[in-house]
Amino acid sequence: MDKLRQRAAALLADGTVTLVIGYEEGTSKPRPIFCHKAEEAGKLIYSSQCINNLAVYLTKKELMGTGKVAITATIPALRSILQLSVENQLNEENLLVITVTDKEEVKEFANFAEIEAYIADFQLKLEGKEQEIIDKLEGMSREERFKFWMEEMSHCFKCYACRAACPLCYCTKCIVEENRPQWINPWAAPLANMEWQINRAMHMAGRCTGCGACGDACPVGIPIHLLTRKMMEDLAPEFGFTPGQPSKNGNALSTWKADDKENFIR
Amino acid sequence: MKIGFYPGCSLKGSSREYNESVVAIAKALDIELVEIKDWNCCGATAAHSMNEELSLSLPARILALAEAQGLKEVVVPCAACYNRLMVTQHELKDDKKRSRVTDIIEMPYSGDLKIINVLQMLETYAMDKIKEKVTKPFAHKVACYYGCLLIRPHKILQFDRVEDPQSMDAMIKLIGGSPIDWAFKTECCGAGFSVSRTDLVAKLSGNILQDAADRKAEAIIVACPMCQSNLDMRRGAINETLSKPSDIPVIFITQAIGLALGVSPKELGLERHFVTVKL
Amino acid sequence: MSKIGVFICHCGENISATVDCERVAQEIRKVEGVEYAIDYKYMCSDPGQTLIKDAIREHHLDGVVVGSCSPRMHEPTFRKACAEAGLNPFLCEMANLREHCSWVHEKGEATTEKAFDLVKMLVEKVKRNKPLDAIKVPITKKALVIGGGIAGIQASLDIANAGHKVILIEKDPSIGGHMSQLSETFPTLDCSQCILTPRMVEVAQHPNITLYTYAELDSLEGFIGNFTAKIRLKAKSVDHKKCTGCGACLQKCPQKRIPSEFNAGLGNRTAIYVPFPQAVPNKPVIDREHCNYYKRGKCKICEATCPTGAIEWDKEDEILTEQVGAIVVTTGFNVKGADFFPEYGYGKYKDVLTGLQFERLASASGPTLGEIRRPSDGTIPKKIVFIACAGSRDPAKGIPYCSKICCMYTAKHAMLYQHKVHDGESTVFYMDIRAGGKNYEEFVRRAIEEDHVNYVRGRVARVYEKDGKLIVKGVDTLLSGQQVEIEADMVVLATAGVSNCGAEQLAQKMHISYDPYHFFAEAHPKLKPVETNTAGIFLAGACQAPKDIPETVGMASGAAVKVAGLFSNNELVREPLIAVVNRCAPPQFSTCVGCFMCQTACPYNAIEREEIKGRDGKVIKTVAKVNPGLCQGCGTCVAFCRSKSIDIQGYSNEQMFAEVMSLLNH
Amino acid sequence: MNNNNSEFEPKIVAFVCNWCTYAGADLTGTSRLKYATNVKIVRFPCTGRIDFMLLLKAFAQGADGVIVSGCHPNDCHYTSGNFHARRRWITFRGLLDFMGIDIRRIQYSWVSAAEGAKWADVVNTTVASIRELGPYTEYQKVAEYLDKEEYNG
Repeated sequence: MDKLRQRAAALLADGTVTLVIGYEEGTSKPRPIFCHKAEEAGKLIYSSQCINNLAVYLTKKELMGTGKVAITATIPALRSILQLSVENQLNEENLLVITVTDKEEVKEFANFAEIEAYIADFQLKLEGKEQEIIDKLEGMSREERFKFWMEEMSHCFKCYACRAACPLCYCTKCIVEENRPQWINPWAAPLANMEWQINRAMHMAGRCTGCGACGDACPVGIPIHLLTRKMMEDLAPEFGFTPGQPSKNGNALSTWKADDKENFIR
Repeated sequence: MKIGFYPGCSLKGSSREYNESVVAIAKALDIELVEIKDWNCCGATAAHSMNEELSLSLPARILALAEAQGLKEVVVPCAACYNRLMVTQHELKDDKKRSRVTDIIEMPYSGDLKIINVLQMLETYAMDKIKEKVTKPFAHKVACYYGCLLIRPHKILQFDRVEDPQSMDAMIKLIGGSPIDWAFKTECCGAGFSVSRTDLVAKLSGNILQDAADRKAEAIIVACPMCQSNLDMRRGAINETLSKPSDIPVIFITQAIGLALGVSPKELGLERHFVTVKL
Repeated sequence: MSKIGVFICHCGENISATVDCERVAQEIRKVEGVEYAIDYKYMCSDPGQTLIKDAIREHHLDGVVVGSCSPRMHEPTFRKACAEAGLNPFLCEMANLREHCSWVHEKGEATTEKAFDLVKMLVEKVKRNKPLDAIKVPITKKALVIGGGIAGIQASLDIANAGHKVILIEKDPSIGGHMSQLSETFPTLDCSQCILTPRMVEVAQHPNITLYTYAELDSLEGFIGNFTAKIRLKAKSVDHKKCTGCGACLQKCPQKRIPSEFNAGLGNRTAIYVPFPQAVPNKPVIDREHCNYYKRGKCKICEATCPTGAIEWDKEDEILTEQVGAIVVTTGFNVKGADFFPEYGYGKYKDVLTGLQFERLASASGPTLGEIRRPSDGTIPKKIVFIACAGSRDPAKGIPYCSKICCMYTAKHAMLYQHKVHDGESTVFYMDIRAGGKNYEEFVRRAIEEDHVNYVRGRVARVYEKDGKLIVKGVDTLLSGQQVEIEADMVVLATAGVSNCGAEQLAQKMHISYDPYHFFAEAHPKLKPVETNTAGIFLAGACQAPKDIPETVGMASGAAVKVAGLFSNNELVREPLIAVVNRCAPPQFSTCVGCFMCQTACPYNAIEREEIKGRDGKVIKTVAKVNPGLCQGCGTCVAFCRSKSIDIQGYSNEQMFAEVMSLLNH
Repeated sequence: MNNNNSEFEPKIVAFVCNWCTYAGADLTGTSRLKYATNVKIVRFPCTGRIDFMLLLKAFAQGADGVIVSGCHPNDCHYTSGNFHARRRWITFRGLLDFMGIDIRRIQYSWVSAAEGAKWADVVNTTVASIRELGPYTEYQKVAEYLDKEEYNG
């Protein structure tokens, strides 16, 4: 941890970067910190408790406008950074990506290709409790599944924390703000809530990197991250991509193969 | 490695030497053959021209048994059995036929089993090993005769080159032999009439034998019990159609490989042939 | 507040027999925004159209819905009528009351109700229609013709004679294509080169045609009227400006045994070579693959021989960039060759030939100077067998189609053989004789009746060599039903015509589609045979499917007319039903966030990057922009865009949303 | 469930492309083949244009079933719009099924401009199967939630 603090302080002190985005101690768990000065770097921490996906800040104009920014990225954040780079949202020159390895070494990435090589060793796996809910849902009848989700959706009050937490929800105008036509009604009702989540999941198809930030952010605990997570597991073998490994060749919905399955089409 | 094994009736009866040589070289090549338990007739006799349901149900039961025994792949040395099993698997891709047949055999059937013939088994799993273990090169000029059941219908069987198959020739070269270049690889031996019109069998098989003889082949190499028995067992009748009687032996590819690997002629059943094998 | 006019057509009784048209008109009047509604016997008739025009003027309509037949039938009619009355034509929509309603349902309440729903759906749509202006695109009046066979020659000459500039590129060292290899042509038996070579010379001398031989298309960008073609001029290693074509180098080249492509492998050529004596240009190139100098670094005999110092050893490929407005693709075909017919022994027996090889044997300029002689021993074959449909119409060979030219050229071959070898015996094995064409059937009859060619209906199972003879085993399915065995001296296979090598890659370079056999796909099998699905790219000749010379020439002239027609305008006018990326006030400029995932979704590469710059010239934002010349209006990007920043004119999000909502909203 | 399914007339919206299925449905008309009145056709330039949200909106508005149809693979007027659409459908179907939405109510098909008879058949069999499934009250209840106190499944 000292190595990280020293490195961050040095980067800020010599002006290599103007901002370091990282974690500091919070009340119950680590929280994001934005260090502009070298002396602030002493607060930086890095541990397995750091779960916020900091990549979400990399598309914020307010933060990214001024100079080079360093970010201490966890593995999920690294995946998000790669996907953002594929989607032309990051400027390689204005970004210094840092991670802390298992051996507590500070690792700086010279470019996105290095990140890609680094995360290739980390497989994205479904966690036990995620698998449990998916298994439970798959064991249900369709009607029960619908009831389950409607029950869950009825708790949603459209705070859009899921959208705010997701690094890949960076549109400046979201479809829910679109009113010509009003695709999704703005009030919090099961239909509108469900339509919003279906949209969110469809927009994430082939893009989601599986960090789970959306689910973690939900204040009423709807397991919405499973929508994209499950989709990813289902589509990966079908369309030939690896979950959590962004592809430069377009995503699931903007590409196709001549032999995509069509047994459901008459 | 382990692989499922369906011998069928020929290998247990008229072509025991095929069975013996398959088993012998499998052993020599470290392939363990797991015989399908309680197997039945493949229906190659008359079933497929008389009764479609029966012709699909008989092989389907064999395939279902293999699936139930947890086999993923099964080798079928007899070309007729191989043909029936492959055609059945193809036909049962049709949902209606499949549900009808599973009703009849009262067994689940997925159609996932991989069916291969002896040539494919050797080609896929044993080429390197054969090359390595050849102790007595099979230095003979031979005619590779494929017949029809391994090759046709091409749409289903997908054998290497439909009109000029090559895999057996490649194996002969591998064990030190020289296959002749001839045009009778897939000519009809008359097996369809092997009981009813033996005169035609003699004539058709005679054509094949004559060309092999003209091109100075020392033996005819086959991978089908029907081809073998017609060319071998009916040699007396065949010789009557030829200008000069022929004593070219007709041996199975497995026997040729066996010889090259140093397996004893007796173990390979070479003494069982009608035309004496002097190789 | 909209002022929509609704016009319900009875279509005689076609609609009114099952739909209560009067009631539909009455009911639709009650819908908000409908200013005027009426039903009439024939809306498309003159009085019907006048009714619409008058209503537009009288009621100041700002939208029109015509409930009648399919828009695929009369949309242009009614849009034109609206335009004549001063209403933007794209404010007119049609409800399909005939094909989608009255003709497919019985008379009854439900049918009338459905008709009303369909009309109402279009009313809701048209309320959200926007006036659109046709798109105008400038045109570069220069054509690129790819492939210098008879199709490319004809197309180039026709376009050039219409007064437009043409660039003709040919991958081989000479133009002429397959036609230059043919001996005589059916059904007249006139000499192929005699009719072709004057055209080749004309191409070379035409002031409007720029000819590049030994050249290939490297890449193509742009759209109709505005293509940018990069052409690779392969290194000829001979400076054609200096070379006089004296041919001294050809005599001295020590590499003399390279199979000649022109003679289909039956003759040899040198490493520095002119493909054939009448070649255009009649100047050599060096085949670097076989040249001693390029292979071993030694030789240079040609350089020593050349009186003008034209040899350029270090010449490299050049890339030429050309702006063109239209492209005619005339890359021709190929014939199936070795390894495809193991049962016929092709490639194994020297005397089993393809039809193209037989052409060379029969040609006066060929390796035997027109005498039919066996490649194996040079003797004259006394018995010859022709096998038609060698590969063609054979699904097991992967070629289910008919190659179309083989019946005729086989008859010609047999005829030429009988004319040259009087005591010879020729047999043709055939499946059917397809001799559709002017004087074609008569030609085949002549071969059978006057030249006594033995036609056997049946397939050949196998050809093999025995004692110096080719044993042809076939069956006569017509007369005897018996197996036939012929001891032949020569066998000629009428091999299937297949797409040219590299056709698939070329199609992908140009973004045109192709069929499973890699023949290029026409835009419509009947009504658009020379167009492709990419506007501005046309097809001619056997690159589209096997065809004979008259058909090829006809198609080439057809494609040339399409090009000349396009070039007769200074601007191209297109329907504005295309996608548009929204623009809005700063600081957003557009809701597009520039992820550019739409680029992979677009089948036409129509989505470009646009940098929005501030006053200081710094890039504020990079957003997507649709090139209106390339966009064809499929709308795939629209459904794909997450932030709904792309919309498509004529089928906009608002319009489609309103249609769906209206259908069920009651 | 509706006990009087024989009297239930399902509302079905068909989303079709202009070049194949719309023209195919035109051919059904010119051939005078009959089909049920329950289906209303919305014309799109291409299946690639069909936004999945429109399908959801159709159900929210009370549709009991939806047909989505376009050109056969390789026949797309725009070369690959239908291939993109097919991907979108695969993705969408999987997601809807996971959320418990009844994907049997969405019939996908390829109907070419020459398949007038197939269009009639697609419509008739879809109408029959939706009639069998009954009205999509489950979804409509959710859609009408605001009119009632709370959601009761």
